[in-house]
Amino acid sequence: MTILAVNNVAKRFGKLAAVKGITLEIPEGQIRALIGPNGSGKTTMFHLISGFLRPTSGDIRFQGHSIKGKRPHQIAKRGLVRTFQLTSIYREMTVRENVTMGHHIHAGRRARPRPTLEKLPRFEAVEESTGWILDFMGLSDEAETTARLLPAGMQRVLSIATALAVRPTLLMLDEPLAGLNPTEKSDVAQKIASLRDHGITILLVEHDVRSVLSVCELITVIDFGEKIAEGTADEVTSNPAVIEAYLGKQSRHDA
Amino acid sequence: MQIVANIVFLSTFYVSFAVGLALVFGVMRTINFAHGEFYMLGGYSLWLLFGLLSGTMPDGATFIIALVVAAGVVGTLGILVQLSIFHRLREQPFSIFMATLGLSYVLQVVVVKAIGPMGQSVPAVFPGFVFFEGMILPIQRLVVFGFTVVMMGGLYLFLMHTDLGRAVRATAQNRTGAMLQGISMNHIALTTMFVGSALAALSGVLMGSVLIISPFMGGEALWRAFIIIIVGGIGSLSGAVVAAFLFGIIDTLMTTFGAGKFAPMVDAMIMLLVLSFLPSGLLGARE
Amino acid sequence: MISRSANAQANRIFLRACIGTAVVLPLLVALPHALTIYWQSVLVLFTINAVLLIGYRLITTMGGWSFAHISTAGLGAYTTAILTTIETPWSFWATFILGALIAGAFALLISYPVLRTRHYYFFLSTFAAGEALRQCYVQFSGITGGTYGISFIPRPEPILGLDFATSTGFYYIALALAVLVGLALYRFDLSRLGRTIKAVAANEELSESIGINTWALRTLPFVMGSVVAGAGGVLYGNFNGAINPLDFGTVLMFKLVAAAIVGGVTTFFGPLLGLLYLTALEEIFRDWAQWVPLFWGVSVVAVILLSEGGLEMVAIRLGRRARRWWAGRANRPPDGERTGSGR
Amino acid sequence: MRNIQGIPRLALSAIAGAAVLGMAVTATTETVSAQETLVVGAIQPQAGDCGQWGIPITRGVQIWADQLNAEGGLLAGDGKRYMIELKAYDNVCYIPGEELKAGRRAILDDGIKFMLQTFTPGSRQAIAQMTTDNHVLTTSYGAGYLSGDHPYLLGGITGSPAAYMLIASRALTANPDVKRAAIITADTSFGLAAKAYFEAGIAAHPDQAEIVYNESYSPDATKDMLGLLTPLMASEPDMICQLGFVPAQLAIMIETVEQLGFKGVYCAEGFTMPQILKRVTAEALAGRMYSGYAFEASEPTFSEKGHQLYKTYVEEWGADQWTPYVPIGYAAFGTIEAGIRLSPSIDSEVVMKTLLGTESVDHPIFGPSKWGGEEIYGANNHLLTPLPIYNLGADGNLVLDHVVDHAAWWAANMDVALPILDAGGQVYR
Repeated sequence: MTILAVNNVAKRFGKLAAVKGITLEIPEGQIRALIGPNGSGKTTMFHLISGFLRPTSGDIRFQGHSIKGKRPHQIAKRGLVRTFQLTSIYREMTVRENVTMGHHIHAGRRARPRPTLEKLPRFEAVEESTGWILDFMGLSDEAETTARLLPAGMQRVLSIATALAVRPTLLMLDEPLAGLNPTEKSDVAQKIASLRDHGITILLVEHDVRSVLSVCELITVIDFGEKIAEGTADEVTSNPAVIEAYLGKQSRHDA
Repeated sequence: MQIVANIVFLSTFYVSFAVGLALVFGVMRTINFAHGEFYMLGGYSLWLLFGLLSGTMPDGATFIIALVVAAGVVGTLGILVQLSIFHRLREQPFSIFMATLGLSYVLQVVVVKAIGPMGQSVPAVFPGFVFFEGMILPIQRLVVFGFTVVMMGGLYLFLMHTDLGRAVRATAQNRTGAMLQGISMNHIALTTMFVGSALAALSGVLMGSVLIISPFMGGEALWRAFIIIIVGGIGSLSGAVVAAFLFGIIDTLMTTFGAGKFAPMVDAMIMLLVLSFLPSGLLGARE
Repeated sequence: MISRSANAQANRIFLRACIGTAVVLPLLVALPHALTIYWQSVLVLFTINAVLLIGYRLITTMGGWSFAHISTAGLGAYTTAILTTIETPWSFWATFILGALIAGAFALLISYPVLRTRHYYFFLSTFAAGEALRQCYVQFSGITGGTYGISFIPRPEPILGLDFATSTGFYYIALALAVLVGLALYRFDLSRLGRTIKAVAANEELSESIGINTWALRTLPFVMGSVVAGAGGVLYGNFNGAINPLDFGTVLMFKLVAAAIVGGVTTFFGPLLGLLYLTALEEIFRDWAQWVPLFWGVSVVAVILLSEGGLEMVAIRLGRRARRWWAGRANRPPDGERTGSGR
Repeated sequence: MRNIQGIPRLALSAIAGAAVLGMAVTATTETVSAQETLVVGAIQPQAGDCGQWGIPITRGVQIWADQLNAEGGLLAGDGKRYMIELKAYDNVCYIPGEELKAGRRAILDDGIKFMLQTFTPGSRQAIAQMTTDNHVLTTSYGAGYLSGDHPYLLGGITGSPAAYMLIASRALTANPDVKRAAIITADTSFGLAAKAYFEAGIAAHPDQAEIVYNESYSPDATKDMLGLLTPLMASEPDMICQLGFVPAQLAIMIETVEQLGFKGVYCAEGFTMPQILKRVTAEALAGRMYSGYAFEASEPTFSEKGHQLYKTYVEEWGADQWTPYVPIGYAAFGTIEAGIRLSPSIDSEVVMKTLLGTESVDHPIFGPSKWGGEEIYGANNHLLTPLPIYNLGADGNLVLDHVVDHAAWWAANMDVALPILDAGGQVYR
């Protein structure tokens, strides 16, 4: 079943067309990558899907319902959660408190239980869920440290953990591997894969192609606000248009 | 036609006063609540110098000296405020606002105690007036208009064509960007405060020759200046000038057609609407 | 999902606060009888200002310094003044509730334009909204008495046999309001919702992305704070017995903000410390009337520069030193500080 | 750097502690007033924008006390002499809430029994009940608000706003050729009161003059005189009645309208001549400036005792600090002085009854004056002292132009003036 359907979405800032009509479909349980050189419209697409920007035209349907024009918190309540390119965490709170805050829409006696994924363990109390997430993301021994004191890589992991606390069905990661050293990169990539095993669909945005290849099943490449290729890692890397987009940008203009 | 003259005179006052505040607020993102008192000190330096020198030299010369002395003295005071208050509290913008508010109360009482609560007025340095197409133009106001234009010209040249000026403008637009290029923030802050305070003092001298000089003249002018720099757009000096003329027109028309008492309410409404729906103001940099 | 330990901890702290209040309450109740009539009026005004400050601190938790607080309180004052001086006067208690609600409604009304702004622009836009409201008090003279204001507002009629005409009687209304609102907002501050509001203020973008309705959680404290301001305004208008647009101008707004800044707003008792400091200042330098602004200005600047974070930080540091001194003296090992950095 | 700061912070918390302690001590001890000293109070703005009115008025009252103390104290009706001590209280620019706070300090804490306050209705009503409950005889340089059930509020002298009516009427009587009157007042409570009284004064001369301009302005929008006065001059008035400009603004207003070609007469409560004559020559303005509040102390002929006030003030504060407002507090306290001299005891209730009981009070400055105000306030608590009206002499000094008998003028013109005052919201019956 298609969990997210983006059809012919465009976004114009005045005269500048950041996104010129992109169509994208993500089946449930897939790890999808959205790659493209800097300024290709990746982050704009991210903002459009998560509701931080309103599309100028086209529609976005999540789990069958249109979320065009919905506010980001309404979209998050339906189970579509995102992280940010610049790590966004509660700097003055401890790691545990960050993840606890992530449980906002589930906390409280009156919170109506949203249909979350069966594979994701269910808990009665926020404390238990937080504990599980901290163990799962490997943050337990830093649980009481104030977030701003964590190294950059670990802060990025914390931002993913906080998003996980919302128990999303579709998780959008904005360059999750940026700024990590090689060991951290492979560790986070492995965690992303295990998230998928817990039934969470992943859409991640990267401009560093190599780091994405090992994790993703399907890759969509966009450039200048248009989709130029879509396929498995091998198909995409051999596609001339993709190579040209990354390497030979100048040659395109001369042609 | 007289209305046109009135509009120009009122707008030049707003420009001279608001631009200094716009510079400080634009670059330092802090509200200097004592800006009104710097303006008042400018007025009093004109009044004091007139008292001392009026016999010994032509009034015109006294006026020029007053401009120079006021700019120097108040500019230095601006630097002192930067070093003592702004620098120490640079992470707490609202503490700076409250500290400068305290400072403005202190300055007012000092002047009341030193000179007296009564407002003073300086005799017209350039008496008489000129008839021009049915308009009565007091020469004194023309001089003030001239000096304001010169002042703005000087500021424009400073900002556009000197390294220091460009650095100040860069900081106004993007503080982190400026720091990355090795612009020392302290240096900029001191320059901005000096220039901003000097501008307030100059405006005080210019308007002191036309309006009243009293320990409390700063307070009223300040709120009007806030409205102008917001409507003009934060950090944009040209925006402040445009907004100054806009309000010059609005206020003059309102007082002319007898709606004088509604002026504060209209101003407050305009300020609220611009702040909420046009956050960058007319020409301000996108925040 | 329920949050067991967080609620438990909040309840524990709140219980300690209730016990503390219960201990202090008899002292506060007996206080007016030990004072001359004049100092009773100072006490009543202090308590009313404390109510206004408690509401004001709630607004600062959403990250904004509002400058419309005193004008909003004016709405409460004008409600009780107008409705108790018309031919068929309302009962004070009805105007008390209505005044607070009208103040809240005004806050809701201006929340749309005002909450679109942040930090400095929020401060300036609330100032503009407050000034516009104050001008309404002046211009709609038919209802509000314009620049003459409204005088001879009757004191609250007695209920349950309690007489509120005397300043001691009135003090008990103000004290009751201060204690009830204080404890309620203290509990709210500790609650999950209170913490979430502070989270939104800390990082609005992240909060929106994890499903928090940031607009609602910024409007809520703003409106609640204004309701408290309205209630305080009703008491202020009724105690003075006469109100005027000038009473709700910038002079009093600066005093309120100064108390919050001098005291510091991270803790609950911070602003009250600031208010105590400034009220003491005003009373002590009363005879040098012309110098009061100078002393006020110098002391505000001194506290801001020296105390780094307001009087509450001074109190916390003193408290910590006292605890360490007490622990040291009883040569018990000092109870372990939290590992890692303090909160 | 941190530990150096440690010390001041400790000192700071010590100051805070002392502050609270200090407050507690003054709270519980009642100030016992020595038998021979009479403590009087004056509630005026002592700082801030309105300090330029409040401070000179308070200085005037201080000189009134000094003059009496120089004579060995005020000889009361009970045969004893009392040294006068003046305590000043701040009402932060005539804010009624602060007037009440200052009143509580004076009445409840310092036990003041004789007091001066402003005449503005808002401020008088704010403390009316407190003065009645604590028997505090409160005078003011005008009536503003009086009432039967608040007998302790007195209108000490004709003062403001009543004087405006008399000045406007005098200017019209002295200048039969004046036909077109313009009124420009601030939109404050005292400004609106003045507007109504100017209108009443002009209405007493229906066949001679009509009102061609009658607008009010917001005090904090008076950045530019030119903008404000152009429409006024467009109505080609030959009389301008003004209230609300601070002395220096008034000087600029006169200079501006003279430049715009105004040749008529001016009416105002007072002109600060040192400021005005810096901008316009005395010859140009001679004989055209009608003013009168309490009395102009700088003019020697009206009252020798009053002129001494001017000399003392100028000697102590300097000529450029003189304003027409200095004598008004001085004169208002004169009424209480007359009461204390007449009254058999110093008790404020007896003094009040004695004062209101006498048919004609012999005021130390104005001489015998009758009580009035029944038609406007429902109580005869306003001492209708004769109003000296001054004009500008060619030599730049103020000359006594005419002394108006307020009671006689009111009796003659009441039926014309009262409805105008009522329409202007100035009648409190």
